[in-house]
Amino acid sequence: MIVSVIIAFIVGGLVCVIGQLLFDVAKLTPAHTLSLMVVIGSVLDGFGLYEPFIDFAGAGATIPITSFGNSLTHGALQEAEKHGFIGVLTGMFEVTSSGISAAIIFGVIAAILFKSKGKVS
Amino acid sequence: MKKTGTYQFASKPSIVSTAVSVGPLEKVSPFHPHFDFIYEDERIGQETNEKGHSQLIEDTCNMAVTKGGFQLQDIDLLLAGDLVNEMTPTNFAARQLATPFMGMFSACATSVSSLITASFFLETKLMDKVMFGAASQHNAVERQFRYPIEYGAQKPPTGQWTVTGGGYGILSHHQTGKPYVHSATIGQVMDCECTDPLDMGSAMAPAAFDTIQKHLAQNKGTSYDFVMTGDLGKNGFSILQELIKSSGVSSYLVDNYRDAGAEFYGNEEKFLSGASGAGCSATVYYGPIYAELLAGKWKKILLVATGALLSPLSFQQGETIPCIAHAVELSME
Amino acid sequence: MDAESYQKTVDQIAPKRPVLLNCMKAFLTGGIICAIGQLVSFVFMYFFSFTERTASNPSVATMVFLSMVLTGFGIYKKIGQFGGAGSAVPVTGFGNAVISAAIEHKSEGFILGVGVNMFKLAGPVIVYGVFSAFVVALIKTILVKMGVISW
Amino acid sequence: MMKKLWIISLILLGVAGCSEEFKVSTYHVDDDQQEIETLTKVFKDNQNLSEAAAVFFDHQLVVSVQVQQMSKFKKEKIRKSIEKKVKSAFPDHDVYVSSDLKITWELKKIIDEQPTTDELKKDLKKVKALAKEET
Repeated sequence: MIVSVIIAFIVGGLVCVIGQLLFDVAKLTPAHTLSLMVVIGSVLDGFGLYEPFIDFAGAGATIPITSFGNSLTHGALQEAEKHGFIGVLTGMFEVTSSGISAAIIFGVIAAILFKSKGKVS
Repeated sequence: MKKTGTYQFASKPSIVSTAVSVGPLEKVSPFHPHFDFIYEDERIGQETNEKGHSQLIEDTCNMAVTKGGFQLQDIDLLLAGDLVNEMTPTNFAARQLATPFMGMFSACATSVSSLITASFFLETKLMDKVMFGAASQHNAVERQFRYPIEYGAQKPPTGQWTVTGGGYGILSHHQTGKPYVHSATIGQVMDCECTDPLDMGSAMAPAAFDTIQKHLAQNKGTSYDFVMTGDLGKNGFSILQELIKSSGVSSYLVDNYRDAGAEFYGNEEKFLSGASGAGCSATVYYGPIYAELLAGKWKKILLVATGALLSPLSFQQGETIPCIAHAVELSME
Repeated sequence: MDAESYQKTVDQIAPKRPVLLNCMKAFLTGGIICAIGQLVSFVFMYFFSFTERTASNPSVATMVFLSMVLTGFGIYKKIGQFGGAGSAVPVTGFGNAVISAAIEHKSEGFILGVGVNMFKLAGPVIVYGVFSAFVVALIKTILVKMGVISW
Repeated sequence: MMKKLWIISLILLGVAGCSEEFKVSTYHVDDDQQEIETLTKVFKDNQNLSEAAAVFFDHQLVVSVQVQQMSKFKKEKIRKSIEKKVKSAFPDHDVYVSSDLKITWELKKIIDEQPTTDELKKDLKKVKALAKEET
């Protein structure tokens, strides 16, 4: 178990380093960087590589935003396997929804609870 | 001959009163003893940041009037601006103040462009008292130009921190014992194809340099205590110094350059390259600098406020960042 | 002053981004967030009936919840300034983008403010995530139907 | 705890590939040692496992395997190959093989508790239902 946590730390950390290089070296904005990483995750799943990556790294692979692209593709592929082309359209949100729905729900709750503070970091 | 934009004001209009107020964070500024009022709440007790922004402008204008021993009805004209969309904070404050009002926008250079405009009104003798100045509120401006306040985006070392604060003054006919406007240079828009909105200093430095050069060329032989730019920040200011060094303008008897933005937060590293925003130059010029002129510490200074004329829209459409700088020369007899 | 030579001056003088240091900070921050995610998923597996696979969904939701708390109390932006991509790339960063926009635009009301602007920053992630998933799945489905590859 | 730490440090040094201690825990309701041995042999033949648990009950065989960290990329393949082997070794059993940690935990709980037949039936049903759930 401790091994899994350490592996999640190392792999997750490395994924973030890739993001940082996109920030600092490629000079991409956060929005560009995150969009790119989601696309990478989705393409990797197309080659069937993301699931083994999750098997290996656990949260190191599911917590970075790349897993978003993976689960979107995965949902689409699962449905496509069952229902053919229609499934590509309908299966998309089959798997992913937790991240998006959590963000929406907690976003609204946060808007009710909090006000922004401009304190310096 | 090409116009340089430099004018001298023979009537020597004097700044007879000023007031400066800032938000709670600005307490750390080495300039803070000269701020008239420091709010405990960055939202000035209002519901929204924009309302707080408006309240700050209204309060500070009232303060400037009271400190000069005037009343609001003595004011012929209010010339002011801020950075928020359509300048609603200033417009709404002007609604409360109920003086004749014209909005001014030169981004962060509004502090000086409003003073220059006021000087022309005074020079014609059609008006007696013109109030000028600018303000910014950190949260309102950040939301307008960058990200939501709570968004955890990493700012590079060239990033600057928008000041919460406003500085306003009242310009009247010449009075001995008060600093007066000797001359001014209206800058032209400069664009050196900078594109990084998190590096405004680099974008604005050429505009500051151009305006300083034009002003000094028209005032050869004048000795200045210092030339102070608005909000280039530490990074932009070192670039300005480099431009000056490599061009030989230093022969104009100026050996002391300062930058309000670079000095505003002292050496606090968390503010990165320093302060920016319309409130930065306005609070420094009409707070500490005015006080020191009044105390006789300085005789002649050149204030060069700089502004980056971008909008989030122009940036996203891939436009470069055009910049402007306006200079005003203040003297004290 | 021509723009090209000026840009050279700027490049010389402007402080460089400390790339190596930033990467180390990103590694540390991102690593810690993912390690916490792993611990959270163990909690879901141990105390609830979730398997390694199914635990990832509630873990992600929990991480977004943590992100809400940190964002609301103004802590996440401090983590962001330190960690850079380390705090932006994990799903907590996605949560932070959504939640910070929601808090920020509360002043314009819950429909036109919160509702309209919530995905102002995080929108592209969903848009291009969905679109790329569509393209990838479509290509793969076509290839399978053509018999080039199998599922 | 100390042993775990020791194992971890070995893994981190990258030398733990094969030296990791391999644990098999089983529970056979009828205590058929021969069947247990056959199954254990299938596990021991695979070099990639770090832990295995199995419960025999009324011609049902529920197996869970834990794959060594460095082999986890191939986890699904390994699971499938084990499944195939176990199925051929126990053709008369209803075999289920999982590689999920949760299933291992649940099976080990059963093995520790050695429940009565009725409870075991219920427990196994629960475990199988869990394992079938997809993401």
